[in-house]
Amino acid sequence: MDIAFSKDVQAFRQEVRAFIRTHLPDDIKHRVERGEELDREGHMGWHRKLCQKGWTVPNWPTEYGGPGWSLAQQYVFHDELAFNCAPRLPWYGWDMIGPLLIEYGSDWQRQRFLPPIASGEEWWCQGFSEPNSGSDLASLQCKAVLDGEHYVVNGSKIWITAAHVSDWMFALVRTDSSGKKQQGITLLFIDMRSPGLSRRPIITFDGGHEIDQCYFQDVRVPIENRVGEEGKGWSYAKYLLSVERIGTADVARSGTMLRRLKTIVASERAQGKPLLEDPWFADQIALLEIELKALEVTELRYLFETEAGSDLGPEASILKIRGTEIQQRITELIVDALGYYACPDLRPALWQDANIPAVGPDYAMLASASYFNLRKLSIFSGSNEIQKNIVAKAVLGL
Amino acid sequence: MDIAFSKDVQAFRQEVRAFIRTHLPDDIKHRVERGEELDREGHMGWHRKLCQKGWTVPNWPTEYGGPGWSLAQQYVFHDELAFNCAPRLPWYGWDMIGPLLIEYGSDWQRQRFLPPIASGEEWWCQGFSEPNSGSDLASLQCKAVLDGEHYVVNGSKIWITAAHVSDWMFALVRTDSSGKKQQGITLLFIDMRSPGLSRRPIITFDGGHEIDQCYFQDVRVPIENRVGEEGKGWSYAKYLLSVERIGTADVARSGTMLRRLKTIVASERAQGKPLLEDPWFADQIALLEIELKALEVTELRYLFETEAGSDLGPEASILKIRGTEIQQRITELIVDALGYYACPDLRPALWQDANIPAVGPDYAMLASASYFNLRKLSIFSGSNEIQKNIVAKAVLGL
Amino acid sequence: MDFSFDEAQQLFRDSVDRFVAEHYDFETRQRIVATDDGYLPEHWQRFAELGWLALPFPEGYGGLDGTPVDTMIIMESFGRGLVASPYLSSVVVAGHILNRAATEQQKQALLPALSDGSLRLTFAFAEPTSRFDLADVSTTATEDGAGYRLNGYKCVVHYANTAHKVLVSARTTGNQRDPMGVSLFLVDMGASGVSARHYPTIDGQRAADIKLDNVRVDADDLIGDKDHASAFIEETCDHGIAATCAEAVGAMSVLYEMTLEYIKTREQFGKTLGSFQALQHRMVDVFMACELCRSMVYAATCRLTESTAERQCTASAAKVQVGKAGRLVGHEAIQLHGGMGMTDELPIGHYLKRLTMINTMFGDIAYHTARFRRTANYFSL
Amino acid sequence: MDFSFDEAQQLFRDSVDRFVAEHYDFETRQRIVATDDGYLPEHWQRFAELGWLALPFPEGYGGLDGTPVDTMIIMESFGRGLVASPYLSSVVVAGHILNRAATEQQKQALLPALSDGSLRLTFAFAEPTSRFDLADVSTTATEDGAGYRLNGYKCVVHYANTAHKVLVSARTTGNQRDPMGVSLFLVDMGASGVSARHYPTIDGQRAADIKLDNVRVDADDLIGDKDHASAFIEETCDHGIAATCAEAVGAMSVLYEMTLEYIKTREQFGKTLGSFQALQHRMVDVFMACELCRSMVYAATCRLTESTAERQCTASAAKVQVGKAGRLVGHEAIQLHGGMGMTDELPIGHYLKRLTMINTMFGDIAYHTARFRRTANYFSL
Repeated sequence: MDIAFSKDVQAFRQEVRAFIRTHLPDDIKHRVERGEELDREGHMGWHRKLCQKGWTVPNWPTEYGGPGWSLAQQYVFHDELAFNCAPRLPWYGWDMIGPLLIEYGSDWQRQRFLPPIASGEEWWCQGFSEPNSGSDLASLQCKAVLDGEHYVVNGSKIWITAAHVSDWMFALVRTDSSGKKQQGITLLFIDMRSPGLSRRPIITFDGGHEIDQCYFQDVRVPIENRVGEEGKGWSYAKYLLSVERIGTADVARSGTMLRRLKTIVASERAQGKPLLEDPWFADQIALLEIELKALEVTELRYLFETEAGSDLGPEASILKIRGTEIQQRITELIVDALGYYACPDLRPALWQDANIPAVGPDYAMLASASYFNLRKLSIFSGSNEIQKNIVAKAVLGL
Repeated sequence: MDIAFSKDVQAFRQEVRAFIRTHLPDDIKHRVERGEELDREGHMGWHRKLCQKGWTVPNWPTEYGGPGWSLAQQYVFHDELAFNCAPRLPWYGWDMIGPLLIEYGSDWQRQRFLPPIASGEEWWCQGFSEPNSGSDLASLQCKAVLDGEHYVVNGSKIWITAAHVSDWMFALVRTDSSGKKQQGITLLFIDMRSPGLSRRPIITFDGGHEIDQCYFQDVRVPIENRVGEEGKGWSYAKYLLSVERIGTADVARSGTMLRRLKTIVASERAQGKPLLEDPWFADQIALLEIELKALEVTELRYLFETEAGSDLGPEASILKIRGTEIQQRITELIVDALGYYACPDLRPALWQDANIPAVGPDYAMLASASYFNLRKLSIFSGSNEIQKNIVAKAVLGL
Repeated sequence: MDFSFDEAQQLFRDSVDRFVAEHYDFETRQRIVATDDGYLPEHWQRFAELGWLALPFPEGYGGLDGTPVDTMIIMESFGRGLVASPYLSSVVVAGHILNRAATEQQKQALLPALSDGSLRLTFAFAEPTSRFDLADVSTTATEDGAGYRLNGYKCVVHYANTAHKVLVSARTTGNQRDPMGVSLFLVDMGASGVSARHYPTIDGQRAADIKLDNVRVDADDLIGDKDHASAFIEETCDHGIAATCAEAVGAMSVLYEMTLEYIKTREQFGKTLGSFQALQHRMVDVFMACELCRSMVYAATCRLTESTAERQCTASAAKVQVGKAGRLVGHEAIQLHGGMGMTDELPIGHYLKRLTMINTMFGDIAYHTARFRRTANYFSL
Repeated sequence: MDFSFDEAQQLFRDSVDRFVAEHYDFETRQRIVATDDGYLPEHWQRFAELGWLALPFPEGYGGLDGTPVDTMIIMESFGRGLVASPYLSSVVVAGHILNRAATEQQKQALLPALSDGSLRLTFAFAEPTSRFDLADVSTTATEDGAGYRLNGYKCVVHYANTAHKVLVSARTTGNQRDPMGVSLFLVDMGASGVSARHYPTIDGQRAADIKLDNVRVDADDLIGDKDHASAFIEETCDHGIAATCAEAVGAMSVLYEMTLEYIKTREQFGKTLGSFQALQHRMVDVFMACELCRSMVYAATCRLTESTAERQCTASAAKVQVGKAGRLVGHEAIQLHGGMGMTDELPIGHYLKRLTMINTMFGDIAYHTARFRRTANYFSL
């Protein structure tokens, strides 16, 4: 037993850190740090640099353009992205579509879809949830009927993160309603520019636009965009959920948020002294940091317990539950630490062409908005209640 | 709206307080204060004084020997008993058997059973739970078959508080198994000295003996000891649970425990200063005290919201849940406050003929034992889970 | 011991509830907070007609001689409707200062105008480094002939955009955090040297940071005794606490009701959400939190007129209880609504926003836990 | 990054588990803790034969050169079996001091005897007014010729009843809470002036309060450098923390398993308890708490041999995590067992007792939260 990364991995960490610090633009770093959403173009400036280095698909084998990293290297890479306030890699492409196509895709699909993910030219979104299927994913109703060489899709998908900046959607659709609800589901890749596909932005109550609802009216999807077999979509979906996902617990991002919280309490004052000397805040932060440390070791334990790196099964649910609880709690404490300056709504001052001066410290700008926004964490990607059901069944046998 | 007791009630409070302070023996007060169990004789010395004053059955009408107090007077009376570390009135007699017989009893039963409750000559215990009926009370199996002028009882009752010091048990027994489980239940008064009734002490893990299991082997119960009609026992049980019970939340006893906690943290030292100056303890105590205050006002609100004093329905469940949570939390904080002196097990030093010197401060004597013992509060009298089910159904309509 | 409302109070509650039901549905509310002012001037006029603006003031000054219980009633209904208006800042807070501390002449000049709606005030007490300590005042007032010159910076002053005048706490003697040496001045928002940066707050209401650059006020603009304002300010903010806690109880009640309704009807896995026991128990926790808050708000309201220690201790206890419950109830309401709870179009998130704002106003959980500690022995019934 | 146990460690774990399974069922355990000694001398002899007593010591002194991971393994198994013995106080704690601080000569004299079971020690560090501050030492050692005279009072010294000698922290210079000026002395339990009041502890183990009344010790009985013992004491207690936290993980695992088994089989309302979703979710919380503690115990154990700050920060984090989880898991185990969980005849409550004791030992949640705070930046992987 040795709870430390090897010298090689630590050297690799330094290499990644040096690269990020040299190449990550200051304004991107600053915007990530304070929790601002990046637009796609802002994202791509940085992504192209990572891509030149060959680091945009850290988990892919070299034959598909990956860097061929060990699990430990992958872990450290994401850790350093978070630690240095670099943006996350674009959702769903590297982490889901890559492994999915490498496992189940056709040669044509791999050649067509993998390179633009690595280069960042094509972004992906996930079409799973529907207005009436919520936590009961398998009850989905969006229908696809085969018509010659195309599936014709009708229905709606909701809670789609980043649909408005995506090129492709991987969607679960119903091709057969006769059997059990888990049967008759098929996985399709849908071009977001398809005729008949329309979009409605969903504004969340923090004021942000991250998610959309999509409507499909006779949207034609070529049969070659079907992944694997018709009717087997549910098993591919389960595979996607089980793919070893480094960073489920989001420990490093939480660590960066916690560092920010500590900066804030060092700067804010109460009774003429820095707020960090207030025992209440000091204890709350320490207790939370301890929870975070315990989660960090637990994530590493689950990832590295067996030599080859074990697949995260239902353990991933534990990481998700505790990780999201911690992130939410950090945003609460940041709001608490700011006192009255958590109250101004300064989002208008962030608009690019706005010429409105901010009030209060810069770190207060989006604090309340982040607190509100991150309430989503315990709801999306399988609510924490669903995760507990999974653990109760799969681990506890209840 | 006026959240204060009237001048009359406040004067009454002073009268009660003066009486207790004059007549409550110091050793009884001390033993109650540190959470020691009193034996029946210890109890009776005080009870006889209360009885002379006519104060042992505060909720009974004058015609049955009660003092004819208003609800507010009753509340204040119990409040003062707790505040001054006087023992509770003996369980079940004044608060349950009295109201039950006054509502449903026969004249003979009232004459036979009420006076010895008031005088303290007869103590009562409750035979509801059974080994296999736990939270599902109505599934009880203890059987009574009518044989001439007697019911013949066979079966077992468990978790019976104070059976070993009681003269009578009021027991729910099954007289008919043919219908729904709530039907065919009958309420009997059983003489604890009946032939065929045997008892097994149940020692709780804190080392105390408060509860027993009783076994009935052809125990003969005269038919005149049946309350109300045969087969209607479930409705009498529900009546007993709904009887307006002042002090469900046990706010005053908690207040006394909290006062004790404050005394302890004023006396214990950390870093050379009184522990009460430690912000951690100070905050924990303050947060708990606020919870207690909120519960106190809530209990008063429920009791006095309507002019006549409303019956506590499912609201009693809320008082029970929060009240027990608070009591348990106080005992935890007392254990925490004591540091290493929470560790010695000093119960042997309490035995009457023991000549063992104690170690550590006197207030530490039973602190851990009380903490362990009071875990029962969230289990007995309807577990807090059952209480939440009741509220969910009766108040929330779920 | 009486927890009931008298007939006048019940009529009054009905009238506020009716206003909210008829004129303040959620969509209308969202349109109102998107206007420049962040409230609707015609509603203000309506409040005046209904007598709500005159409520806490003595009859002699055009008031209705209302009690804190009356204010509690209106604030709870406002909380249910998520009503955005300068009522709290102008009538409850600033109005209380004038009523308690102003001279006869000042009252005659100001209270009738407050009561008829022609005058709106606000109170600037917070500063960037003061956090919640009301005596931590860096803004200075130096004597200048018969008047004073004010210099300093006040932050997050509620509805300063609609206020004609602002009450400002300023230091006339002593050091930055001395309770002694704080005075109150009434400053015209249009006075030379007053500059305000107005902004919306996270709950859709309005506030401003106000810079005072050598602002001249007259001796007449001093409210209360020079150097001795701290006690009035503490008392005023306790009235603010009782009022905002009542508002929070209204808001939490609605969240509870909406969520209960949602889980009773929304189906998942072929059953209503409300049939899942884990969610049932959590809804019971939500209900209990609401109940305990309601009780504490009654207590805090009734204790406003008792001794300082009783008032402070009960107000702090209520503020802590409401702060904790507000988060619990708000979070659970969103969580149990699932994705829908996150949307801007449903009211759920907006109630959490208001509860978040209320948690901060007049001191947060940590601040009031500490204040409670210092006065806990004075809680009595 | 390696979370696995090597073959020797697995064999070792198997041997401890086997001992517990064969010789330490719950009824036997209850009989053992009811004996006068509070442990079984023949078990101690068996520990010696199995090499467990020699585990942490260097080969040169009859030891087995074990690592903290080995100690973790034995303590977790002991925790599962609720094993009562002086192992922690004598081998892990007192043994560590000797191993780190004693002279070559002292080690030669003491470690082989510790290893073969013929010598038992304990460490007296706590005092009635010290709470958890290890440098808060009022007991004095004053020079007396070539030796010292000890005066003072030590409380809750574990298994002093079975110890031949006791390590005592005493002040040789400085003021009551100065880290500098604390020294360690080895005192014979039978020495003149040593009086002990022995008692059982709440978990069925044994401890004593020890009064030192002008007790004479030789210069040879000084362990480590005079005045400089505080660092060793801190380090020693961190080893004690890692060991007790491992024990707690064992205890919590059993509570989790027993409770899970119980709710899978116990029926109420015609269904197993485990089919009630509210209870399922709470069992998941219990499971998560156990998992997080296990991780922290691994980390704390591996960090024992790193820098002081890393060691302290990780030990404190583990102690806090275990303290919180111990209560949660213990309370839930009792609650979900219902009335049965309250009985003395079931092991459930006895595990909570041990977890309660562990929470206090070497500093509680509040103490270690504060210590963590001072060193948090040194947590690294």
